[in-house]
Amino acid sequence: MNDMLTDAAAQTPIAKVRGEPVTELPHDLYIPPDALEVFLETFQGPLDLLLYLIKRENLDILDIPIARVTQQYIEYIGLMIELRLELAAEYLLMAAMLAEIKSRMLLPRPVEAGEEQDPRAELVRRLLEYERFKQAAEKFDALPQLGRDVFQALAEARFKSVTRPPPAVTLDELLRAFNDALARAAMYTHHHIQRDPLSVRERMSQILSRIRADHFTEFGALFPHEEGRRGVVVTFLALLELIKESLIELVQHDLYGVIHVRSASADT
Amino acid sequence: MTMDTTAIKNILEAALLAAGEPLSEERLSGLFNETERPARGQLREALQQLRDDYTSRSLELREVASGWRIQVRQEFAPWVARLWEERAPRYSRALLETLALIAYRQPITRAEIEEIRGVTIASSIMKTLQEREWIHIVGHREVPGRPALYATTREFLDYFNLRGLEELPALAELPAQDAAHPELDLAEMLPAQQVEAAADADSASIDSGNVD
Amino acid sequence: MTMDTTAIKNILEAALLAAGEPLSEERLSGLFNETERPARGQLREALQQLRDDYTSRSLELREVASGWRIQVRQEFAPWVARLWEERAPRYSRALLETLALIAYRQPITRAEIEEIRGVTIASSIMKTLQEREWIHIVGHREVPGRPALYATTREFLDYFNLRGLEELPALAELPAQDAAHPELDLAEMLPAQQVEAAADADSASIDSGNVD
Repeated sequence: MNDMLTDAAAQTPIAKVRGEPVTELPHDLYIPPDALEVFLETFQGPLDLLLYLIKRENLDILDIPIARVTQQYIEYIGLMIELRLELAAEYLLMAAMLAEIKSRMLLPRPVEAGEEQDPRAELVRRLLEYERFKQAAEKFDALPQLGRDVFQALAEARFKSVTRPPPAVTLDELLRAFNDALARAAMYTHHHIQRDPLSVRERMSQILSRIRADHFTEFGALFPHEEGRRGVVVTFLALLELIKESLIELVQHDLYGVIHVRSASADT
Repeated sequence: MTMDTTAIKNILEAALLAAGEPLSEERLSGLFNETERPARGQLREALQQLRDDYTSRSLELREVASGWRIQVRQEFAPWVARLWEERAPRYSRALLETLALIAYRQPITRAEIEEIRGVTIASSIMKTLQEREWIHIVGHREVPGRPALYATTREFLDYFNLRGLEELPALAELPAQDAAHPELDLAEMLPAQQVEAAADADSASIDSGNVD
Repeated sequence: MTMDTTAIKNILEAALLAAGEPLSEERLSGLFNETERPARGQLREALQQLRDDYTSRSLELREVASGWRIQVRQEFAPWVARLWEERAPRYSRALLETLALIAYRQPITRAEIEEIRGVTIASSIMKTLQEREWIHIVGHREVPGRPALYATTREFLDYFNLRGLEELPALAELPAQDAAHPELDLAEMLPAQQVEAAADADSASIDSGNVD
């Protein structure tokens, strides 16, 4: 993603004299239609954008020509605003900070008693600090990752003669696990999927276990008599859901004949 | 470019151990791209070599119904079994969540579970749950790849002392975490997350209304 | 009866492949009964032999944070990856930068991460990192609001193939800001260092155990 802007910048090299102010909009910036997303994905914030500007111009990070960098930074921000992109407040805050440093640079600084301080010092410190972690993140990505680059080896070890005590699980734990999974899923999805009553889901599983693809089950045989009206409704809903999900097929050979149910999959 | 049998053998071993489950010859063959794909005979030859390699080792290569599988030799059972004896192991959060999703949302495919959990599920988890006979495959969804549909078993109900799934507790019954386990270790519990999860319980209970 | 190193090696290989997760030397040692249990030196020698056995194979024996693990070598990833339809996830720069800050500066609060990155961190990033069990909360900073302190977990190290935090890629040196430009005030540098020192002190007192 980063390459997009960097490449665009590299294709149009502009000769610039160090320290000379830039008066025109940066014409080396390719702005795609989905500019905001690209912009926000490309730059991880104002520090990242500043680092990009400094690197692009081959500037000394320890001796930033603040007027020039400020100008360019504000041009980028101006472009984004012109494109009616809502920029995060951090970008605007940084613009204000740059302007302040610029104005402080113009003031004569007191030299006595070692109290002298470069107005850029704090900015430089932050840029250097951020750059270290930016690089560290790139190195992280290059580390061998389990499941992407290296894989845990696993061999089957099921010994008939050996009984191992399996871990115990309580119902409460199971409920909590379900709750956690749902709570997290809610973070990712903004829609709520309509869920069927649990008894219907269970009946769906039961029906699937019961029928076989190679063998037709009589439709009526799936309805348990002992469960009464409610059982019939649940079974019927389960069958409808299974048909909707293309998990079963209904077959009727003759008009008004017996309806048969079979699994839609070739094997179960 | 064709590959020599040793190179093929190494790839087959890598895949069989990474998969941790039997692989059919079709799947093994599918590991190679067209230019390097070995002929059926060469594939079998490489498998034979792998089998020979294992004669002096703890492993064996066996052909079972669903394909080829690398397994630990029976002679090693006394030592390997101590792995599971030494301490009552605990199931991982990932396993419990997978089981919970199968219980509450069955029949469900692995991809659907992964979609809800937001992460991929290790094959070992599905294997463990099937070995424990808590879940089984009840069919396949008729979409590309025909993924298996998982459901819980009668053994699952028996273990949890349930007569039916409708007896599974509903989300609303979740007691407050802090009150229930005041003594729990701070680092173990990821306190903030628990608090957040409890806070989210409200929003999650929107669909819990349909669940019970 | 004492066992020869080859016998020990075979048992270790069997257990490591059966477990499908890293095993500590303690657990490996626990596989043997008292009469046959190898000394620490012999155990390490057997592990070394196993590692040598694998040099011409697709496997490698690697020590990570939670112990020894047999894994498929990186060179075989192109073939092994074809086993699964979905590709391994790629993480965003924002997530990796956040993770890097937690790894190098732990324990650290979210506000401190935001301070260095210069942007706010999306809640989904912290969620993802916790859900992957790469980070956890190890305490709270005793400042107003008692913000959570995050640290990386053993699982994080295992995932990135590391034995400990000291194996993390070295953080670039800060250029000597004051030396090159004597006009810059040294005092300007101090706050960051103080924060770090304070963080280190916390780490020692709260929970240094789960970092190594």
